[in-house]
Amino acid sequence: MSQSNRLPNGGRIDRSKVLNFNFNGQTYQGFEGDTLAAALLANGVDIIGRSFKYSRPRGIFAAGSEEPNAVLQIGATEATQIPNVRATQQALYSGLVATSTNGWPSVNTDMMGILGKVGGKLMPPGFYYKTFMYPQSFWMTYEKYIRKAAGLGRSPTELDPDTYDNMNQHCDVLVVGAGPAGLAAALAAARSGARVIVADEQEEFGGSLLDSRESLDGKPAADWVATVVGELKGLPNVTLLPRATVNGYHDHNFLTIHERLTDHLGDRAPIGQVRQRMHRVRAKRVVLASGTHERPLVYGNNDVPGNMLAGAVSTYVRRYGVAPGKKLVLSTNNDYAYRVALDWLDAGLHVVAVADARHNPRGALVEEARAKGIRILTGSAVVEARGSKRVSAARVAAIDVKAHKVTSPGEWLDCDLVASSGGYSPIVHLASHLGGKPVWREDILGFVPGDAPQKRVCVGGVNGVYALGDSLADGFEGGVRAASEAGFKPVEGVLPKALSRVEEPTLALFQVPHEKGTARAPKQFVDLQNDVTAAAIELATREGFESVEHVKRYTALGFGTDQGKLGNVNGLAIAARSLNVSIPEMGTTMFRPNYTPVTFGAIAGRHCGHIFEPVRFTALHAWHVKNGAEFEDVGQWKRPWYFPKAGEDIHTAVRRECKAVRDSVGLLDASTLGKIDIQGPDAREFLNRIYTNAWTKLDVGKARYGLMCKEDGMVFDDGVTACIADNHFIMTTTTGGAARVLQWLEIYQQTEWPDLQVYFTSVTDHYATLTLSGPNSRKLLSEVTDIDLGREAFPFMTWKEGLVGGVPARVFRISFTGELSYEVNIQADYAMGVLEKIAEAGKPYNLTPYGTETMHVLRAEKGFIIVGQDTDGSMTPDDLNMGWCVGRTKPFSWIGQRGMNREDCVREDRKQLVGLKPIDPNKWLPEGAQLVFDPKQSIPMKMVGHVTSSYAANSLGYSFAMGVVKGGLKRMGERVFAPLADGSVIEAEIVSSVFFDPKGDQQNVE
Amino acid sequence: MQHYSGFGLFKHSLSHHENWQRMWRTPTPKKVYDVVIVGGGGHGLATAYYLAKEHGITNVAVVEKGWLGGGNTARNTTIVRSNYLWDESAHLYEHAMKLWEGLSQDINYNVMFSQRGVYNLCHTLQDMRDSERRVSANRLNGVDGELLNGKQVAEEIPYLDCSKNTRYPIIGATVQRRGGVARHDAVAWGYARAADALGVDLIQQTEVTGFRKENGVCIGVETNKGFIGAKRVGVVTAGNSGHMAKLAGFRLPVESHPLQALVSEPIKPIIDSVIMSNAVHGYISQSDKGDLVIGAGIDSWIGYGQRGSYPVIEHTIQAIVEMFPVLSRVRMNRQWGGIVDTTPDACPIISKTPVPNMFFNCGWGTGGFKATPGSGNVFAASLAKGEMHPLAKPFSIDRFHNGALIDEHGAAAVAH
Amino acid sequence: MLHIFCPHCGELRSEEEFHVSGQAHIPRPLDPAPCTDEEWGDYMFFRDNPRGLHHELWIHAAGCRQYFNTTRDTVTYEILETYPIGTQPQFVNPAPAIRKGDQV
Amino acid sequence: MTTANVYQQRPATEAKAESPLFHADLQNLIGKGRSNPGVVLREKKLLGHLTIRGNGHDPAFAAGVHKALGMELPGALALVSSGDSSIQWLGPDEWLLIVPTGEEFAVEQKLREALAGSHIAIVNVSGGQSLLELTGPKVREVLMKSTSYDVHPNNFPVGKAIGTVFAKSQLVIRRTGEETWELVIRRSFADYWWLWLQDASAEYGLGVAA
Repeated sequence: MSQSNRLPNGGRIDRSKVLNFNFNGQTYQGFEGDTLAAALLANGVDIIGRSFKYSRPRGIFAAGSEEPNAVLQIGATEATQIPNVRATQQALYSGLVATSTNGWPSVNTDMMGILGKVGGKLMPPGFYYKTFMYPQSFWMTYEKYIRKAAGLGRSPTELDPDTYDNMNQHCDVLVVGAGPAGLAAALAAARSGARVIVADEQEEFGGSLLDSRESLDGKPAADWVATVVGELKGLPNVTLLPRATVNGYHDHNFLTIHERLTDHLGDRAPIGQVRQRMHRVRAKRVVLASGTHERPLVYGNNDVPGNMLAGAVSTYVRRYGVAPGKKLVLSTNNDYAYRVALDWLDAGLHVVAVADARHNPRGALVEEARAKGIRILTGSAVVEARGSKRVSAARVAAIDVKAHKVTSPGEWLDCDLVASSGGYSPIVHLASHLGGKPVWREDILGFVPGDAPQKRVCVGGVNGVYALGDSLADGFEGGVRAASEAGFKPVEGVLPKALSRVEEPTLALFQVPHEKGTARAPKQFVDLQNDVTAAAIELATREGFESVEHVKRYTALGFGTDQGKLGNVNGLAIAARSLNVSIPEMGTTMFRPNYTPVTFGAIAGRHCGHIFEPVRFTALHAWHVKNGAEFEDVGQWKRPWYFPKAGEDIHTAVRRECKAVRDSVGLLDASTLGKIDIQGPDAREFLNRIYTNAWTKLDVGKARYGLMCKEDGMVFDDGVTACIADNHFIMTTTTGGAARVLQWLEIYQQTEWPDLQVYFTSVTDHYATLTLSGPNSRKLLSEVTDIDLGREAFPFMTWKEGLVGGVPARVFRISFTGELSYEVNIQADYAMGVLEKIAEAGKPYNLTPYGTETMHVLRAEKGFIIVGQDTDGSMTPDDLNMGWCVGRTKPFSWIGQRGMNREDCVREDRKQLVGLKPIDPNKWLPEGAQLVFDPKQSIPMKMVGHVTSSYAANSLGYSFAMGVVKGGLKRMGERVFAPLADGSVIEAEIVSSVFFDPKGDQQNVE
Repeated sequence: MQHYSGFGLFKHSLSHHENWQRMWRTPTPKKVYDVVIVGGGGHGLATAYYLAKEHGITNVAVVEKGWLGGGNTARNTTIVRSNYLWDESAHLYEHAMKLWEGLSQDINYNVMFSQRGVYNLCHTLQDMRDSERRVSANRLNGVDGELLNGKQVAEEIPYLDCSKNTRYPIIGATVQRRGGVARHDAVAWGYARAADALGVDLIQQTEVTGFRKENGVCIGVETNKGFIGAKRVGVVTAGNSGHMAKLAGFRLPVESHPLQALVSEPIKPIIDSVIMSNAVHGYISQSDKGDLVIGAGIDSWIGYGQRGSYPVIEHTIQAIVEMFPVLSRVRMNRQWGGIVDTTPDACPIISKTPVPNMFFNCGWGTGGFKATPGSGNVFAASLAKGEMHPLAKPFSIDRFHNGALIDEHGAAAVAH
Repeated sequence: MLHIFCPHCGELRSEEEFHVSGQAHIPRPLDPAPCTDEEWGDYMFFRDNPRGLHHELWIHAAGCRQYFNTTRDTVTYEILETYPIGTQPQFVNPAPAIRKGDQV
Repeated sequence: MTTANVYQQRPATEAKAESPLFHADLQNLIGKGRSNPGVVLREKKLLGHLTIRGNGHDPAFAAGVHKALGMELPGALALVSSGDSSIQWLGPDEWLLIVPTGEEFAVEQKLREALAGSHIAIVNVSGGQSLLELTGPKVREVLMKSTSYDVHPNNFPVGKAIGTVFAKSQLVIRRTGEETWELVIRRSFADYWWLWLQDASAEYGLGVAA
């Protein structure tokens, strides 16, 4: 059976291009220009899936983004699976593979459906809140089964082969929607010379005009679309984005557009092409021409396949040449829906009847239908449909809308298609993303956008302007207004003439009454995707859920992937009636992005994989790689962690590196340390205020260690700062703190002390820093430098300028290892050459490159802290036993001084940094292990501190650690215990944190 | 109170569910209450419930400007855990955890507390140190916790990219297996129903516009619907606490920021637990309905608009795709924002205030939902006795003056 | 995403280029030493946190690296003005943050 | 009293020099890849980069700079060139001067002499920065993928220079010709930019020039 529902002619499809596709394992054919939904309907596929809660069979219900049922799994391979694709928005391509997301063993004979029939009664809204509670321990078991029913489609389990990106756009006018109003607006704005972007979610521009019976200037409406698109395409200031949904309207006129570049070509993008793109748009003005969504009527069994939204029927007939049935019953409360009956008739199909809830409709379209002999049952509506897998009949009965009663038994009409129209809802989503509350308009029975701070104009359907001629005019005027508000001269334009006709008002009917009352009537679905019925909404209100948000949350109304496009207003109306309040009193729920779902990949753009975030390298990175370094992530930097030789693990490598430094000389790349150039007459005063210690007396040529605190007195960075000239200093910071410290200096200079004359400039990247450390460092360095390295000529904590390896350098004699050390700073461009020369000269000295791990061990042996490892934002300098670094008598109250003198910060039993020496020298205290005084106490234990740094037995011959202990500085020699996860306890002695060379003799080596 | 059970459900199905009782009344406010609680979110409702249940104080009103559970209770990502670092926090959150574990039965409302396990990923050596420190502290405080290595993480969390070629390779994780998620709305509704059954008046759509004081002592609340007297007032208004404090005439060390979250479309189960990463900045779980529930970051500026900036969403999605590359083709359905009240030390304020008889419970930052039962429980005890519950004492406002902060994020703020 | 006018660059720029540093116009006490713990705590931690107009300190971090102030509505997020450090805002909340009589 | 320490930082001899993109081996990529690439990249390497700080509102400062450089001190977001040198506004008290390789030491001395007595700072940042020149019909698209700044010619004429966010870091964008743009990048981020630009240009084709 091939395309049994395809009409012999008509539609915007290319019948010469036949496309094969596969649905639920069966191959079908469609044409280029079809959506997947159109092609399925053409092939007479009724059941597209099973419903979420009750497993009822469902068919295609709509033709656009409001589709609740036809949510399919797409993808021919595992890696290209796409869950939850609306068949109504998916262009057909050759080889498309689609499957239903629920239903076992198949959607046609579904076992869960039986359960749904029986169990459905036991699943009112909130049933899970009321049960599965006993016994307490069973919830996880119940939940296992509940989760099995979760979800619609599935995620791929293999890596995505496609790429996505982001594009930043700026425009004067963004037009959202390329229907009649949007195109007219675009034309007006574009002709004024403004930069214009037009975006529309559909495959082609035109919106409702693509399936309209209307003519413009006597020609088919689609001709006008082609003319306008042609003109817009020719303008350099216009960007046209079809297949692009404006999904979010964010603050300050920032909007996101999700463009699907290749989804119409296949389930993966052609090689070299981007699958989807997010446009991040900043628009001076936005014209919202998002149109309307038709509302269905709510009646019994309105979910059985063969029930459709009225307008969708016209779309399938006129745009795709597909008849989704043979015998149509139309149920309506408005004039416009009559076009559906006329389209159906034009296609040579049978209109069984039109049920119009109004008593005496006399609008132009109604009269046209009447004139063509269509049977019109007034004051009536479809009360219920019949059929299990496809509609077989519909009962039309007279109703009293006000009393919400059925007033006649009605008549069962044989049909296979029930189309319903309950009026039109302006698509206010985008207009409401920033919290603007939609306003109810009784004259059109719909919410229109309310006031909002964003700079936008609403035109056409979303503005409550429905007639084609009015909509074009409204659009054009909106376009003119937007452009002129954006600073462009307004233009005049001649719009095509549309036929104007008498149209009568829509009747306020949402839920069709049923004799049995809502609770007992056949299920009347409001939200098809979430199986929310009118009865469920009434029950929610009965149980006390009176706010619209409560009703939504309790029933799951509007929680689906369609976010209630179809059902929300009906749901509101039902809740309002049930609570005896008006629809505006009930109000709407919050509208939030996205308008339609957006692929994660498209949001992430190119910021994934190897360019997820920047990786920073030093100028010497290639050398480290060549020398076999393993790297550690420190902030964004890759730093050499250790340099294993063949067969070495981290422990043996680090032991070797440590020994080399202590015995001879090692080499460390210290380029990642933050370096800030400070110049100005008040530089010294500034340092006095920002550091805890005093800087007034630091002579040119000397360097000093300093601690920085926040106003609360807690240490947040440290480093050495050198006096380069009287008004000139070079500050070093921790690697991770570089940017933070520079901003810290700037904020105080710019906002607190603008009178201090001082400038800060980062030179972190400018200088590469090579550290030579070890007793032989002087000997080695002297072979490659002209600087006098003699003990007197170049003492500890000073710096010199000279050539190193033939390159001008500043050499600082400072030490983080306790050994004689030199830090050589060179313009980074020349660092590699210098390194190679040093490495060559270092061979006789067994010059050993070392990484952060060895650096950590060596500094810990000396008791030097690492901010961020041995501190945590709650440690004062005194807590660190670094009171020596606090200038308590400095005249200016430097940052941190007042904070560290608060009541709680001067307690004697604060946690203080001490050395820890395990009693068993071979035991290693895990870094982070908590410490107690009494290991035998019961849980919860009284913890007194924790281990911050810990190293296995090394050059010291025993393992050792640093840690914080309550009142630790007065507990030297006492014991602490670390109870570990495996039940063992490590006992340690509290000792000084300086384990190696406490007198600093190593600085005095020859 | 009508008892909920599977059998009850069946019975009601026979009458087409036409006879379910209201979950709570819509009472007219009395002139004066023993306790007025301002704020009908999870914490306020829990406070009311425990006041009535554990302290016999039933002459209680909860005054809510909107709808019950409509603030952060309705907007959070529902994660429950108690593995906090510092003793004070751990004890408070563990108190909450124990209450979570029997909550559905206690209030006869299934809050769907699902102990699926909460993982915190480690990407750097410092992450590992911090995790060891926290897990070790948890263990000695009686809170469950394990530290896993990279290999164990890869085995326990399918589809997580544990390879070495990610930007920040995963080298370990902590897991609290008793942690998990709960159904956020149900928590508010369950507490509301249970409190109402004990006589508490839940007064919705009523906005507090001021506090009436006599000789400097709080004697009730002014509302847009009139004055309601109170012997004690407990303010539990999360993001709006700063505003309430202003009405009461003092300031708080609190700032209110947008905190965003998002969900994917519902998909078949693929994420079985809660996975969080501070380094790549994202966290994810999957609801029973199939939505991936993803927490995004806090905007750094103050905002009461219940929405934040788009780049926060982008960074979060990037992090999720970095962690779980297979999710790249899954689609984001909806995003939203709440207002989180943050304090300088990332710990709550449960405290007396400069106004006698007025108590504040706020500043929960991102920790509010998980603390709901514990917060309500200790706040109820404090309101009942007029003295702070021992677990609440360390969370006094005074700490911002004397310096005794409990620095939960200080502990994680790493220089290096 | 906010769009912020940098008074130094003279242009509107995307929020991504900026960092915010909280409430503006909180001068560091000129003489911290005699401050009580309470006064020092107030300076460090206690903020207006208003619903409505808020003066806040921003830096154009990716641009000119200059700090400046904004007046922004914390409910609508509308920015009413940006102005250099050391100058006063044109737009202020109609009522003072704390009425004197209410001070406790 | 010396206010600042200034020294010749470049070696006099032919020492080995590696620019920030040295590791990318651009030399070997010249002329490879797609013909007629949409984007052509060139590293203008090892130039002298000086940051100049001073009071832009002080006429003496502007005059001093002009005297030393022969270029007007540019105002906000402007870039001024003269021969192979250029000076660009970075902030109200900060400018970036780029001079041919090796001239930075002499220029700094000249500037200091001309500005003696003013509160200024001049910092040699040559080793920490590089210039990437992008030319071609698709450069604008690549920039649009990378920055939220509006690079449309209406907003970004030739001679404009701005600091902004680019991908996930920051840099300076300068427009020096109709289809020619320059990025001022930091050394440690050079590899990230290189990877980013290759990726962003992939669909248009990326060429490398000497």
